[in-house]
Amino acid sequence: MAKMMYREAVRNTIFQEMKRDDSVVVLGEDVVGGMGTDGGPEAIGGIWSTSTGLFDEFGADRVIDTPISESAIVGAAGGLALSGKRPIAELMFADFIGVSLDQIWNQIAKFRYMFGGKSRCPAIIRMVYGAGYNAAAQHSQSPHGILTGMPGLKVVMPTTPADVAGLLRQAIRTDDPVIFMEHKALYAMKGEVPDDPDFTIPFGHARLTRAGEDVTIVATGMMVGMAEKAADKLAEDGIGADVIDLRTTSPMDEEAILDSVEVTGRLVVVDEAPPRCSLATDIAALAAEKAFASLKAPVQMVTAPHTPIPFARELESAYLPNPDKVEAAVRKALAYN
Amino acid sequence: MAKMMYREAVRNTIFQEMKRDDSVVVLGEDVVGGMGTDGGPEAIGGIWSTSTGLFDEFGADRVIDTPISESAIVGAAGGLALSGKRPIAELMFADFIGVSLDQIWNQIAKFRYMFGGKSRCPAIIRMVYGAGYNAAAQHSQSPHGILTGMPGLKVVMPTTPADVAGLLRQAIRTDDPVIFMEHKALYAMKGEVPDDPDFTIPFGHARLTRAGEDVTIVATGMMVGMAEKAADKLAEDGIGADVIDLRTTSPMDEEAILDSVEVTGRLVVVDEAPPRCSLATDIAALAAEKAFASLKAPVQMVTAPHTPIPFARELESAYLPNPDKVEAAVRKALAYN
Amino acid sequence: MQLSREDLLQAYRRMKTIRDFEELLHDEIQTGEIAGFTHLYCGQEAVAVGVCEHLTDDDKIVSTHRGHGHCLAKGCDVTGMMKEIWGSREGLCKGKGGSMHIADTDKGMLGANGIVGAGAPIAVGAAMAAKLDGKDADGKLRVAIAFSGDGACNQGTTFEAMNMAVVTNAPAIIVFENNHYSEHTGYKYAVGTKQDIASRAEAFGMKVWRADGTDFTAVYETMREVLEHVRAGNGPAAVEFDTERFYGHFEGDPQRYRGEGEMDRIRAERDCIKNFRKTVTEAKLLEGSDLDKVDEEVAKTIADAVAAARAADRPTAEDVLTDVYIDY
Amino acid sequence: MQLSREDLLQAYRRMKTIRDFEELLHDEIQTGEIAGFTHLYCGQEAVAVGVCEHLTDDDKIVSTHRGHGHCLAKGCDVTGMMKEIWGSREGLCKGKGGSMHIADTDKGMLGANGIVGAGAPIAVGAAMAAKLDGKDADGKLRVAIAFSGDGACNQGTTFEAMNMAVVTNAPAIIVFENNHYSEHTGYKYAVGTKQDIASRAEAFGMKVWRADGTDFTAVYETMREVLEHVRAGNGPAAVEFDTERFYGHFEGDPQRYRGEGEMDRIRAERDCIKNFRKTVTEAKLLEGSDLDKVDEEVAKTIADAVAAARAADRPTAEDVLTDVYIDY
Ligand SMILES: Cc1ncc(C[n+]2csc(CCOP(=O)(O)OP(=O)(O)O)c2C)c(N)n1
Ligand SMILES: Cc1ncc(C[n+]2csc(CCOP(=O)(O)OP(=O)(O)O)c2C)c(N)n1
Ligand SMILES: [Mg+2]
Ligand SMILES: [Mg+2]
Repeated sequence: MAKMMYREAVRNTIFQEMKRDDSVVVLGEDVVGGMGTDGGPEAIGGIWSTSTGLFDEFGADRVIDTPISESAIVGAAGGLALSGKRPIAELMFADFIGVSLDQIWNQIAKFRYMFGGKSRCPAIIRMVYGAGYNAAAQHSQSPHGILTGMPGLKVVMPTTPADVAGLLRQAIRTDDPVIFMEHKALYAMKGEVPDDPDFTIPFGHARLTRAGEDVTIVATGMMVGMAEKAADKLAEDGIGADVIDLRTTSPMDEEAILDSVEVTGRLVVVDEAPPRCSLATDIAALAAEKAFASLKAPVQMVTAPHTPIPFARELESAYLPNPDKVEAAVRKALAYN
Repeated sequence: MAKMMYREAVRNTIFQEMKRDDSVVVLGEDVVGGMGTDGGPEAIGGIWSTSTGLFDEFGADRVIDTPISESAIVGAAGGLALSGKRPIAELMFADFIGVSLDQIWNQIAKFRYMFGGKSRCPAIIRMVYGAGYNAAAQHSQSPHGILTGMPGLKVVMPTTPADVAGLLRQAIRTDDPVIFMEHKALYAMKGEVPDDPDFTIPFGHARLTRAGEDVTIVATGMMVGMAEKAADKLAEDGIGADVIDLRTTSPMDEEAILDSVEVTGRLVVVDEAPPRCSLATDIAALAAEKAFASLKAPVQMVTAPHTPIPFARELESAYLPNPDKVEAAVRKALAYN
Repeated sequence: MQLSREDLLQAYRRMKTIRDFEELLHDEIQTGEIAGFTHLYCGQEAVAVGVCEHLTDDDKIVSTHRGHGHCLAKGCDVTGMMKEIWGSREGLCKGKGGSMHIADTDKGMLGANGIVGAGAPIAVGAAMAAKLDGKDADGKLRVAIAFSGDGACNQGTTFEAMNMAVVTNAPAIIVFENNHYSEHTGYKYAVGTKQDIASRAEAFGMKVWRADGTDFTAVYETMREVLEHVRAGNGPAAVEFDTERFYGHFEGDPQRYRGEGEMDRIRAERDCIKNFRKTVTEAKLLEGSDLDKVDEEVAKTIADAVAAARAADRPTAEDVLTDVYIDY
Repeated sequence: MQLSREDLLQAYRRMKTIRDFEELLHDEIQTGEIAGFTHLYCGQEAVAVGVCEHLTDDDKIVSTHRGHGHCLAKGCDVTGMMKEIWGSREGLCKGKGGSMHIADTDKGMLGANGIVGAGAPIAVGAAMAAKLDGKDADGKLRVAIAFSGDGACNQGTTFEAMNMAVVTNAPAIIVFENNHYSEHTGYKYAVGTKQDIASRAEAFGMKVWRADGTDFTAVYETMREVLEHVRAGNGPAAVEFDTERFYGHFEGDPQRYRGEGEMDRIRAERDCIKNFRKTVTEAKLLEGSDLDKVDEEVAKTIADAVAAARAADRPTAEDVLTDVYIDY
């Protein structure tokens, strides 16, 4: 075990996998930094420091610094993957799926199906998402719901450094296209990461981070921390909560949710995205369809409001779910008879 | 009242509103057709014949034929709208939100909020969606769920020629950005359209197309017909269904759904899109949250599977919801105790 | 012309196969037997064949919505394609893709594409892969080629791809097939530059060529130069071929955008297959009878393919659910 | 130089206001008082001011992530902007937008923009609107201008917009501010063309100009020509200004990409405000004391604005929910 930050787990896992497998290639804006400048390459190694030192080790053909052209970045990842490589493309902000969605949605997600199973597209699109930095409406979004809805993609949302390592390695070794979502507010989070160079976490297996029998709280990414804080608070009052960190939303561990709800009968979903047609509604609908007999109270959804993300500190924090809102939702679910 | 096709209702409403209001402008690929050819303008008037004759009447500054550049089309609509015009941009296929999503999602939807309420963006993005033509994975999609989830947009999905006229006129006279989704399989549908040149249908008011007390079926677009057929069949067995055509999904008429479920206690949602994080889950979640006390059975969702849209006739028809599947879902809901 | 008799026959066979394949579809579409959207390549055969005759399975191409010609030229199986267009589960894509999504990655054919302009970035990625794989024993790189129409060349993705190819010095080639129309719009309207499509590519830093796309020899010889340049590692290139689309954008297109007599003129003067026949027979490189023999063979191939497509297994509802993921 | 004394003082006041505004932010960002991402315009003032001095409120501009200079030059209220950056509900955008989304449509300022390259299509739309509105009594069109960086010029949207502007003959202008860097990457790497950014625009069919963006007079006079061309209805244009970014891409940027002595050199030789002072005083168009007086006024304006921003009302949780729609 080694202690490291979430962002270091990203960088180190990529580094190790690039060492292990020549076909792994990284591309994106400023993933090298300094290209075409007097200062020279490696000025930065990604503005999130998630590719530091890769260029020095692996060179320009495997660590490809690109112009600001997200469609071409994702498209190139598709072409690399169809040609036998394992590209890891970086979108500096998940909000930039706006300028590259076609290549994600209509191209890499669908190649295998459209081609009748005759192709392999092991492309990873890493993207940095989430609020918490007052980066406002175009640099703070959490579009995991949109991507989860797209057949052909796998969607991964690690919460801890260990999960970053295990899930990213799994993603790199997977033959299907993977959306790998890194929450910017978690980058500095520290945690133990297993040393095993083959440490992987299979997709579709949720992590139970708190156990209790009164209520089920389902969350991803930064919302897991909110849920845990609420659960800890509730525990002081003798209220027990299962907190389920989904880890991957496609495939999603339906069983973990349904099994827990069967015991608790009450479900609270926490989602950083706006409320409509979202992961929150997806999970609530799952319960309404498949856990109906167990449900003892209306499903509670704690989400962002149906608004863009505001800039000011007061506004952003009012916008986001937080432990108090989660706690209130749990209490509401428990109060129902 | 005049009898006309759904596509004619689109074209005629635009024509009338352009006559009435100089600020209404149309833009898109081949909306004129024949530009730069020996044959000359008006070779086609839109490949869906939804802009026939507009160029002859209103000229090149108001009927703007564009290159194949969807980002620039939607972006230009944004710029026109911020400058006091009422642009109606056409995406020939809704699938092309892939190449223009940023301008829809991060620009026109958010201007007013980001600018603190100081701007007006009355842009309409018309798009042709839906399956039924064996047009396969990239020309058949129904991305209404994705767009409904985006704060700042209003999303309209007319089902009949009359609704086209009333809702499109409402959209043109609305000061917010509107996504206007036209189902390609409905274009040839005929129906009566009111002659009133000010006929509008307010957003957020669903239409009850069948009434019954045993089950609530919610649908949009082409799915309304499927729901109606199923309802008619069920009626023969004495089973009464409310069929709710939502008309607009943002804003959505929650009351109509909740009031009906309060009576029926059983809900079936029919959605042409894949199942995850979709409009279907949105409505199911609404019921799980706000109609829990009335629900007597698990919510049933009849949707496309979590796959891209296949080409072959047999595959596409297996892919799509149909009256039989709706009927089976209703019977399943009724069988539950 | 440095082509051997064999090469010429092969080129002719490929062009004629495309022509007959498409003419057949043209007829069948009228009967309603074929589902979906089908865009015919007739008239442009010399481009696909003149380009792809230089390639091996290790070179990649990315095609367009008008992709049959590219697929056939790159070696996709005729019967497999016909079955695909018929929507059979024996089709090259199991009936899931159809006309606009035919692919065969084993042949280096990375897919037709229903999204105009989507191909160029994918080709640049494939070219990056080729660059990473390095040169072969002869000091040559594998290449990746994107076909693009005169309409697709206005899509932002195509521009981004050109710049990125130059920046990364990838062995990518964009082949612009200027058939003068994107759907119903003339390229003179939609391509705003005062010059031509190639000149825009040149401004991006690509080396460019231009040639008559209805003249097989011109296409073939131009591509020889283009490929020499790119395979040697000199970076990406673009080439613009002036060509003709013999049918409407889609079947049923009234083609009101055509000039008077245009169809007759292009059929008479700009038919790449007629022109090929004329050139090679006049130059006594091949006899008319050699070509007639190919015609017969091709006619049989196509007839057999259609018969096989008609008889082939239909897909079932269960087939909808497979091939979404490799690993579920 | 045909500018009156008044005009020169006005231009200097605007440039100096931007400079002081940004220097102040530079300091305040260190203290952590300002939330979010802030990109400083220092060094590029002559471009924003040299362009916008020609415009009225009926002309539109669309800006970038580095938008403060454009906003101030277009006449946005200094205090309103400061309050916005402070996240106050009295801010120009009620604290909802912040640095990257400042707008004031009444002033023809259609928004800073966090998405690199998003502005050009919006400007083309605004230019279409201007074309539709037609010429004024003097036979001039209103125009719409998109500012773009040397990085943003590689985004597909910018290319699409240029072509569309040419095709529709819209009175649109793209102002390329080449400050040599997109974040940490040199433009010589990311802009692949063998020539410059303007040459690419030219290939799209735009009329282009180039000038030194650190020389106010050069910017101003070039823009006079550009605008004469465009306002007369001759179609869109582009202009590339060579300029300098005095600070890092973001605050805290170690700027390891800079050459040795680069910062000192550009501060010494390429400071548009210093250069302006020197030119106008040497030419005896203004006295040093005139400019000193402006400096004082500006210092006070900025100090007052900050004080007002600090004292201004904070937004509340309810404010989150308003302004999503005009009509709910
Ligand atoms: C992104 C996108 N926009 C629009 C279309 C609709 N469309 C299909 S083909 C076509 C014209 C393409 O013209 P060109 O590139 O010249 O190719 P050609 O049809 O002449 O082979 C258009 C507009 C599409 N498929 N994808
Ligand atoms: C679509 C998109 N891609 C990437 C970014 C991240 N980003 C913000 S500014 C910037 C560099 C822009 O460079 P340039 O256009 O030269 O403007 P400058 O910063 O020099 O003013 C990048 C890559 C973004 N905001 N939007
Ligand atoms: Mg064409
Ligand atoms: Mg720059």
